[in-house]
Amino acid sequence: MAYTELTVWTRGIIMDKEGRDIVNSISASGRLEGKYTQAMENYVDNPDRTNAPTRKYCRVSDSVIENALTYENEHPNIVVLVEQTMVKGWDYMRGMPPGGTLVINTHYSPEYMIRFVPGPERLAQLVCIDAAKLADHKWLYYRLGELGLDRLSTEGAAERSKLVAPDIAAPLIAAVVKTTGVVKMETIEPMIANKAAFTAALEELNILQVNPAAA
Amino acid sequence: MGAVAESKAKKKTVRMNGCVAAAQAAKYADVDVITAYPIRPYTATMMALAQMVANGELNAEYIVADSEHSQLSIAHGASSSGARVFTGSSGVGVQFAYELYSPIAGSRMPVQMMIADRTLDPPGDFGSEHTDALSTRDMGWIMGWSATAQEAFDNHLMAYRIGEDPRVLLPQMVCQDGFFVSHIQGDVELPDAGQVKEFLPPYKHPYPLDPRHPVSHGPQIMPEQGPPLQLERARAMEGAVPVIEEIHDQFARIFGRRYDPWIEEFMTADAEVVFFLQGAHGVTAKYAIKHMRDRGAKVGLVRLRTIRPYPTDRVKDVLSRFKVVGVIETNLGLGTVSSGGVLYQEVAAALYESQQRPLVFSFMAGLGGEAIVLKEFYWMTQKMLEAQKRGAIEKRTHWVGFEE
Amino acid sequence: MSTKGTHIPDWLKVPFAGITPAPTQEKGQDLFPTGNWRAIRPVYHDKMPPCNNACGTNEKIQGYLDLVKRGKYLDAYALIKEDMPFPSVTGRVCYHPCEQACNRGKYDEAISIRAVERFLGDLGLALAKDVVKPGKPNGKKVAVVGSGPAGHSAAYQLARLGYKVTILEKSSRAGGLNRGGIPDWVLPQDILDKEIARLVELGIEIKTNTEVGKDVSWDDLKKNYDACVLAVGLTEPNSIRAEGEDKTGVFYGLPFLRDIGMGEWTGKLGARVAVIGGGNTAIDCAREAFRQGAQEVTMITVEGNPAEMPCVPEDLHDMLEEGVELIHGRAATAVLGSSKVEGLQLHPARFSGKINASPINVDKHAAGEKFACDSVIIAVGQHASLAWLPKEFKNERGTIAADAFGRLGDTNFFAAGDIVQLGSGQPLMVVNAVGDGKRTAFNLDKVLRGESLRPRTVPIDVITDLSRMNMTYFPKFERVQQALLEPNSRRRTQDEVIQGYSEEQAVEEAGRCFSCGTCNACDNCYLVCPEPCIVRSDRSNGLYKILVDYCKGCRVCIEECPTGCLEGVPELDFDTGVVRMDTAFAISQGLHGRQAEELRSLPQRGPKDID
Amino acid sequence: MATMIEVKRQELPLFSSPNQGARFFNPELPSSEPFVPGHRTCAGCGPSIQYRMTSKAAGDNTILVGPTGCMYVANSSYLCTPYNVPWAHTQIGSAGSFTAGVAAAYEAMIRKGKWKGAFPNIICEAGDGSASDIGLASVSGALYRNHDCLIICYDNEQYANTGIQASSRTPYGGMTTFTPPGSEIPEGKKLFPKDLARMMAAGHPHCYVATASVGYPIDLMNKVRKGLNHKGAAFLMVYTPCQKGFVYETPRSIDLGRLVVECGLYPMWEWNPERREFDYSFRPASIRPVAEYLKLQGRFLHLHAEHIAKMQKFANEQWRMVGVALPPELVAAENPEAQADMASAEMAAAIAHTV
Repeated sequence: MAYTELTVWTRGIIMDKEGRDIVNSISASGRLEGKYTQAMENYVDNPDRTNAPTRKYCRVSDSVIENALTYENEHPNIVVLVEQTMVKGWDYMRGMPPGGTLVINTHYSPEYMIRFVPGPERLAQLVCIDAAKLADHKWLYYRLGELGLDRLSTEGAAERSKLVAPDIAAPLIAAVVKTTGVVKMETIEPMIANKAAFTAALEELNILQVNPAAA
Repeated sequence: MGAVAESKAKKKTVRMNGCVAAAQAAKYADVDVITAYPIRPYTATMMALAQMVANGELNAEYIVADSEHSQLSIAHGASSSGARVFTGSSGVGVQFAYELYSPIAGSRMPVQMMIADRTLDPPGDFGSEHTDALSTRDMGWIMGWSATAQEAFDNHLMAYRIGEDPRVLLPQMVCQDGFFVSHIQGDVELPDAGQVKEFLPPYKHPYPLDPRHPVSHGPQIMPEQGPPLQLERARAMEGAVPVIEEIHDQFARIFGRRYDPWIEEFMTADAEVVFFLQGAHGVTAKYAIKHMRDRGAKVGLVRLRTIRPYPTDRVKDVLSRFKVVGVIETNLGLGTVSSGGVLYQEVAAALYESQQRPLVFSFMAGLGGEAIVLKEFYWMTQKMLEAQKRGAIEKRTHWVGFEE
Repeated sequence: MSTKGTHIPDWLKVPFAGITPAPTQEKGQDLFPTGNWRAIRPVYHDKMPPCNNACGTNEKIQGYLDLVKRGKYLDAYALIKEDMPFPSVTGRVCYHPCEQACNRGKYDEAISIRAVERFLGDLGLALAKDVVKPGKPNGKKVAVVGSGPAGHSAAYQLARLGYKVTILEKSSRAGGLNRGGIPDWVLPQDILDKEIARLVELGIEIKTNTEVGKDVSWDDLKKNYDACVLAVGLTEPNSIRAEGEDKTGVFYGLPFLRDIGMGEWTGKLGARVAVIGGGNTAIDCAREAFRQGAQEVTMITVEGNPAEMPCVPEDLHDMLEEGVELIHGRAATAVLGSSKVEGLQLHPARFSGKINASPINVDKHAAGEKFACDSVIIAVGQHASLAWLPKEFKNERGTIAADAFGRLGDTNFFAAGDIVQLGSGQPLMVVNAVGDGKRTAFNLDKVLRGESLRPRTVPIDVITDLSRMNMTYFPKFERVQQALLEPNSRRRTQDEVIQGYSEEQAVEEAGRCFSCGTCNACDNCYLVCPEPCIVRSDRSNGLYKILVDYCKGCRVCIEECPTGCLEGVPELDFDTGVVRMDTAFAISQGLHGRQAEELRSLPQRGPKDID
Repeated sequence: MATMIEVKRQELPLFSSPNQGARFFNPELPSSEPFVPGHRTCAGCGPSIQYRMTSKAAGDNTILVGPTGCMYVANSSYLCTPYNVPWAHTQIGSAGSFTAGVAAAYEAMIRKGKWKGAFPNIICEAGDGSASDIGLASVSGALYRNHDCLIICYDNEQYANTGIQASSRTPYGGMTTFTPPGSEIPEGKKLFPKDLARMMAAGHPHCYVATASVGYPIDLMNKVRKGLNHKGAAFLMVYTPCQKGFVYETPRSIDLGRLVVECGLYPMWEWNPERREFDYSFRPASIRPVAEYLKLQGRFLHLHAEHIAKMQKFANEQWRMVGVALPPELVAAENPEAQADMASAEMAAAIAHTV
């Protein structure tokens, strides 16, 4: 892929770090592979609000990224929903070119989830992964103390928690990398804190081939 | 009907200084809310108004604010609620309220502010320098200088009429030099209430804070909604131009005093070199010009009455008729185009598209409120004539009194 | 004129100076629906309160307590009358399993539900005309045999369903156990008379002195009625099978009470009375004995201690207050005396099984003790007399063999009350008989209308866990006590011992109800919602609505619901209910341009009424 | 001399308590809803709960002023607002002054017959940053000049809108992005909060001043109405938990509003301008150690035993101030030995019991 846009939809405050971890780690490993990459938060989504949608963007390219200053990913090839209910709420498929990939953190099957996806024909594959279970994640308020630290890290301030993907981000990253190959498994794996959840996820992917021809 | 108004007008001429003239204008405008904070020299205006309210001559809320910032916020709130508001300040006071100039103009509230110029600190100096008001010139306020108490009175009335016009709805800064206008008495013809009633209808904002017609003032926007709103503000400023001209005609019809809304010319018919300035020094300039005319110098005066909105084409057409333009700054613009003041840029820019551009340079005179005396005008005239002879300027800015 | 020729594209239209028109209170700010922020949706779901569940006839107790709180006494009375024909009676005699189940019991003290029921019952009796009306006549005739609790209840419900009901009562006055089994000082006769009068008001015909098998035959019933409910109860006292049980001075509990109740009591008690048995009837007999002139009354029970006695604790307490002595773990093996009773032969004994109905093991080898007394009242339960019943409908328990619906085979004969419940594990209590009568009546109606019968469904979610409610809203508060007559004065009279609630007392006591798991319209969810996206159409149970277009799923309402009737359901379990937005901020880009138009038209719109 | 029309003022009746004997049942609330749904505040937002209750208590003849802060930015996202009554944004430092302007305008306009009707409720909803820091002078000015308005400080104890920075109302030990805990400064915020409400009461004794909490809705709504009925300026400081800043489970917004009072960290009182005295009669249902309040919030979970003890001491002083006899447990809790680090598990047990 010459140029790939990855958009992560997550929920403000409660799952913000998860979103950041995904784009930051993929962007970082892209660099290691000598690609041009960019990771950023959606500017107007901040300051984020509890439960509000916040978007994180990642751009991976073989050549210089010339649209570095545009606010949003206008044509995301890969979309990740960190919280399953978001599948109902927004047109996260907006601008997706045919052959895209949608990754959802959910215990529901892709067959059930597809009903909520707007314009699914643009999807090559719908990937569902029960990241919460794999990462043994107590949904929402699992770690108030760390959540407090996460909050100090928004607006691009330095990450207070040095761990990358200690939580549900790990399985989601695994899902993205394995199903899209946007970066190499071997470059990203060393960064991930929650190795167990990461490797477990590789076996637990629940993939529905929607319209592979479009790819 | 203007004539009719004239006939039954009970006018009277009174001697008063610029501060009191401004206060009188506010009284005739029957303002609803006045908000004051002390700082020389504009203070006298608020003193006068305080007495009028105390005497029951004026039915208004008189609020002694806790700062200029609060003064302007109070004015903003009152105007947003549909009240006619009068406030003012001087020098650093003007700057303490800086945050509010854009919000007031942006929410299109026709707040009126009287400014008696005062040099900015440091150090403390009561003298007049236009830098205080000019520093806010691009915030979307209608702005201009009066040269006499009478003109100040008239400008205040006209400013309300212009700013509150539904086609305009913009705040106004009616400026006068500290001391030169604010503290020197002149004859002021106070009109008959009926004339004012005919000229100035009650203030009516289309969407005030009224529980019967709820609206929200100033919600957040997204980046993409910025440009259209800014464009609207630019249109409002431009749209004010014809209204300003119309109102000046109306004023002349009803009150019998006619002003060119943009520019006052003096002895320019055959002039080759002219002074370009704002405010009170225009008075002294006229005497100086008379004297130098006696000595054969073809010198004239162009006084800018309204700087915002800026009459670019008028300035271009007028000044293109001359050979040399000497801009008297009476303001400080450190590190500007002419490394002098800010007026030079306005003049130079306006003339850029002219087919026959005059020579333009500026004089730093009257800084710190120093009076510009006749011999300084002679000296400046000499500089202009030399430049005309030379066909080139010596330099962009001369510091008057510090050069041979 | 630098702005000359500029134009603003429609999707970027903005109102004058960014001044926006106010949203409406009806629609909310529909430009910014926030329902899609929600992962969990709050849903109102009333649970089954433990009291309603425990009640023998499933009275809507939480419901009428709530109505009493609000002073809506008539509505409360009407609600109770749906399941209970004579609240004034059960309000006095019920063993109130509801109060044992009451969640408030775990917190401070159970609600005195029976006292409130009695308040409502008496209020109902005081009405010139009952709020209950007979149903639209359906032309069908039903006979109800027996006017005890079960019969009364069945007849009442059938009349409400539009049946022409005839009650056949063998004794001279209607009431059955209510009259014959309960002393006046618990349930004054006139109360019962009024309740029976209410039955007549419903168009029910009561034929007294009409005994089935004697005055009416099985075939008459079959021939003259479309259906029949047999609620003949247990009329024959059990014997203790002791020698000399036939001596004069030996009485049997139920007949003893019944004869007094009917005013036909001719016997005479001696100074020292022994009562054999540990149940409610035994207690009533013991207390009645005092009122019949006894000096000393002793109760002899097989149960080893008071706690094991199958009776209402309050009644036991009141009995002891009146001075009855207790002898536990003994069985009378012989009645001593030449011709009349002089004493009892007692032996240690205990029940062979768990329940008090199980056979008794008497230790004959242990030395017997003599207990001197002048009269003996035996109150150890009773059995049925069913000589008139076709034998195919008799069962080994000596009761009527009815199916789960109270129906006899595929006939139109039904049976209800003790006559079917004896030995079935069901407690033989008034309220259970009433419930059985009610259910039987409904089943009968179904059968006659040719509908299929469905077995009773057990409520799945009975709320018994206090942590499911928000107890911060319920300060500890002790129950309102009912006044009692002084033991010494009351034990010689037929005056009612327990006094009823005043209106204030009833309201205060009802106010203690948690309304467990059931919305009682306290408005708390409505008040604490941050959006606010909870609307109430009317302030009563079940009339709150969550605006799913806006609810962000913060769950404050769930946390703060005092009664725990709100619960969270995963949003994805719903197919619909969320506005999908094009972007994180807009339903569709440019929709905000609409504000410009609205603002322009604002001056034309009429003013909002603010006064 | 000009004609003076007399200004008619509103008189709003007070609500009865929801606790009637054993029964909990809210009084009949007005059906009017000046604050409507459809805004970008956090799920479970405390200030928004307060905003809604306040506006409901005030009714339709009301004008709201919103200085910059969460209740401006979050509530008016993307060129639309949730206010069915007139609302105006003003600068964060202009809370008191803009409000004064609105009040003055209505005084004059009604007096001069330019607006007809009863004097509107004029309410300013200022955050603690606006009221306690940058806008302090303007609020004081408005109170001092006694304009007929109600200035509410919705106190979420920080600048939340900008992403959680410390304000002068941020409690000791509160973690914010400007007061993060670190090896050198383990407690995060070293300073105890400014007692804004008492400052306002002491400095403007002619005003109605009170503290309130979203944990006690009817009390809050009544204080709002008292403030509005008061002929002149009134100031209300309302505890409004911030889910984002405090880091707690959203359903707990009201719960925290009760706990902060029960733990003595937010004394509830009223200043009576007629009698010129404080009314300390408010008593919570129970009194608890501060740790019970702290343990529910991520912003405190870095605290060590000595910090908690220090806060207990602070709370105890507040209890004494309002004249509560302190249970010995609370006095003992001033000793660090009696406390456990927030992070440690056993602390839950240590503070589990309610005093």
